[in-house]
Amino acid sequence: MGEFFAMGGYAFFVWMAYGMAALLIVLEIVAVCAHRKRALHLVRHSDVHGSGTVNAGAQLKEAE
Amino acid sequence: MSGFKYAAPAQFYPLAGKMALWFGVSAAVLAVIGLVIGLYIAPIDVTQKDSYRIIFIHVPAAWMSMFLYVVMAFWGAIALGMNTRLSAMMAQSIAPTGALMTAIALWTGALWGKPTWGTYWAWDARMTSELILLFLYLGIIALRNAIDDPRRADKACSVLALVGVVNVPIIYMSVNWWNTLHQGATIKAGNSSIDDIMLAGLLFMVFAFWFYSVAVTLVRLRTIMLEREVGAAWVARLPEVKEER
Amino acid sequence: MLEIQDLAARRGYVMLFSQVSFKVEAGEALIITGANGTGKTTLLRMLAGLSHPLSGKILWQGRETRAFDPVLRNNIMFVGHAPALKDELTAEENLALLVKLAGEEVALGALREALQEVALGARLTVPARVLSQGQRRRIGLARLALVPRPLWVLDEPVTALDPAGIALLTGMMAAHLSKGGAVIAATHQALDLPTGAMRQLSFQ
Amino acid sequence: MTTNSSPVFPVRTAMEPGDGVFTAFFWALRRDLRLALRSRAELGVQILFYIIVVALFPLSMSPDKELLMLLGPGVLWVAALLASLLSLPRLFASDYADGTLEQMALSPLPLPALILGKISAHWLTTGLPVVVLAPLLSIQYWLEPEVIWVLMAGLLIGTPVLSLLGAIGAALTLGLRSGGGSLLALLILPLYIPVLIFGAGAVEAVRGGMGADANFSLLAAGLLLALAGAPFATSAAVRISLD
Repeated sequence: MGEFFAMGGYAFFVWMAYGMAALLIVLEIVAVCAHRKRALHLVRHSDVHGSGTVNAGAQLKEAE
Repeated sequence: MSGFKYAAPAQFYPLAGKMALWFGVSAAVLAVIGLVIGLYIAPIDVTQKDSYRIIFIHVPAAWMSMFLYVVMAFWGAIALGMNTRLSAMMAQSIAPTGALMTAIALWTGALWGKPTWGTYWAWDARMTSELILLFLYLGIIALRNAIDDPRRADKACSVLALVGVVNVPIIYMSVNWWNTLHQGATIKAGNSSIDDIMLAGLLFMVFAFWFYSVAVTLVRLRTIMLEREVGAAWVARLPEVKEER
Repeated sequence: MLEIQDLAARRGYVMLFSQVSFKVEAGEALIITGANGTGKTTLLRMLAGLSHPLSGKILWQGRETRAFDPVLRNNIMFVGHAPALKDELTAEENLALLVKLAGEEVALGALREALQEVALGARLTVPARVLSQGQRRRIGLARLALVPRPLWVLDEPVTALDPAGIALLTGMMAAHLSKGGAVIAATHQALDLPTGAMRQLSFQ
Repeated sequence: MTTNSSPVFPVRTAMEPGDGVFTAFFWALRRDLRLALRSRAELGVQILFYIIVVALFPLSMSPDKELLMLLGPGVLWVAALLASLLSLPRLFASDYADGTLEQMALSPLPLPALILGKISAHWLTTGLPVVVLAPLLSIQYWLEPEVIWVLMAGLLIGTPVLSLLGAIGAALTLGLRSGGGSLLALLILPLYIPVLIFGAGAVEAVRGGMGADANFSLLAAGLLLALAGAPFATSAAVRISLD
């Protein structure tokens, strides 16, 4: 197994490349999950909670 | 809501969840196969010995970085043309993954360059263009963060992506011109004849990266939908929102 | 002349207004009131074609229009909060530019006359920078007089106008209505227009 | 419907796309030039900036003839890029603030033509001075006479492209509070790179005996592409910013 990791003497370059790529991908996955958790938290606790309909905002009424 | 049935975020949200799962799992499987081939089975390259194995990460990442930019510009164009919110959100969720792929391509390219050309940064035409592509991605992400109103941010980023996608080939061509003018044609890095095993490894890795990008983009898309439709009724009815974790 | 069907608007994540529908015909003035921040300005900017509504339709003579639709740009005069003047230029130069921008050809004499009417006669050659807010609004009034457009969309037109200015504005509006034009204005000031022609809508 | 559109108001049929282009272009060009001349001090500052940046490089390196001859074209081009970049916010900012941009967007005259007029005025007040000053500043860099002409020609074709592309960025970043110019620089500098490569490369090509016609034709092609596309992209961006 040893010589597999040695990569013919280029271990540093090969594993630094693969290692950083793996690290960046893992970081992105972690970031996306954290983002999702924040969003869910926002939705659950926001006061704009959908009471059946999107809060309608102001209406324009005819006033004399 | 104009557009086809799935244009409405409410219907697309659950579908995107399933697709993300499928693409994620298949990406993992493809990556494992690709890595086994690339790192273990593929023979040593006659000139570069083992350092060439970095291409199994570098090439897919480089292709994805360009492909994702074009896809982002495509969804941006649809968002501008048909004024549909979903395609704008799709364009927004692609940008970070595209930037990540560019960063991976640059990092692995530098580590591949050191044993091959003796230096991490040799102003190689492709690498320089990749660096400029990273600036384009970061520009779009910076513009996105600078604008508070989501709808204006969507449209502005779509316009910038379209202007960018027109310029990407021009930049690549001009950097190539500049590179050959100064260094002459650099030795074609990488072996000339790619035999079948290497090609297989490469293809597996390309699909792995592609499916990974789709999965991550869809997950980020669902999150953006939640943020954008905070008050919407369909959000309130979602299972993950209801149960109080 | 202009018909609004079920208009809705959102700013960021907050819903400003929804289900807004009304119609404006020739000879009618529609006064829109409501607290600050209820979306009056947003509504007027949508009518003028400056911004896209979240949903709903805006019809000109029965034909649906999009934002920046040429039909709206040719038939509506929009006066926003800012009086659209360049500080470095004089009242006369500013007015000439604005009138030409609206696609109208007006001789210098007529320009000066219009400025006389809004009591800016003496201020022709002085940079707009030194004019007071009220005087700058009066240049806007002169523009209203010189550019014939069927529909006026005015956002808080009375701000910074002194009583004489307000009288001038209401006089011009009355004349405009009698000529078969229409006005949509957002204002809190009671305007004494011929009651028959005036309707009021307010945001609640 | 009682009176359709009343007789008193001339029925303005919506203009066909073609007409009004020249009136719009010259309206904006004359107006912006008059505004620029009214605030001459500001113009002076732009040009001084270009001169100062060009003078910095010899100070940061050495007055050695060979070195400066080699670097000269590149320095002059980068300085031209920065000068164009710094003057871009001025293109729309004041009109956006005082409401004139709103009236331009609402005018029956075509917005892209109005914007092209503004961009041309911007080029005349920032791009052209750079071209005119190039020979004067080339002396600081010992540039040989025949190369100065190539540099000026490159700048003459290239600087309008900088204004055209820059206008898109200026319109996109209208009214944004974030670091003013830095966001604009991040958005636009990558797009400037081809112009920089072919412009500065023209001098290299001439020095290498290859002649610069290829560079000039590519720069001219870039100019045509920018002329065809940038006004429309900019007016879309302006409309988005006004929304």
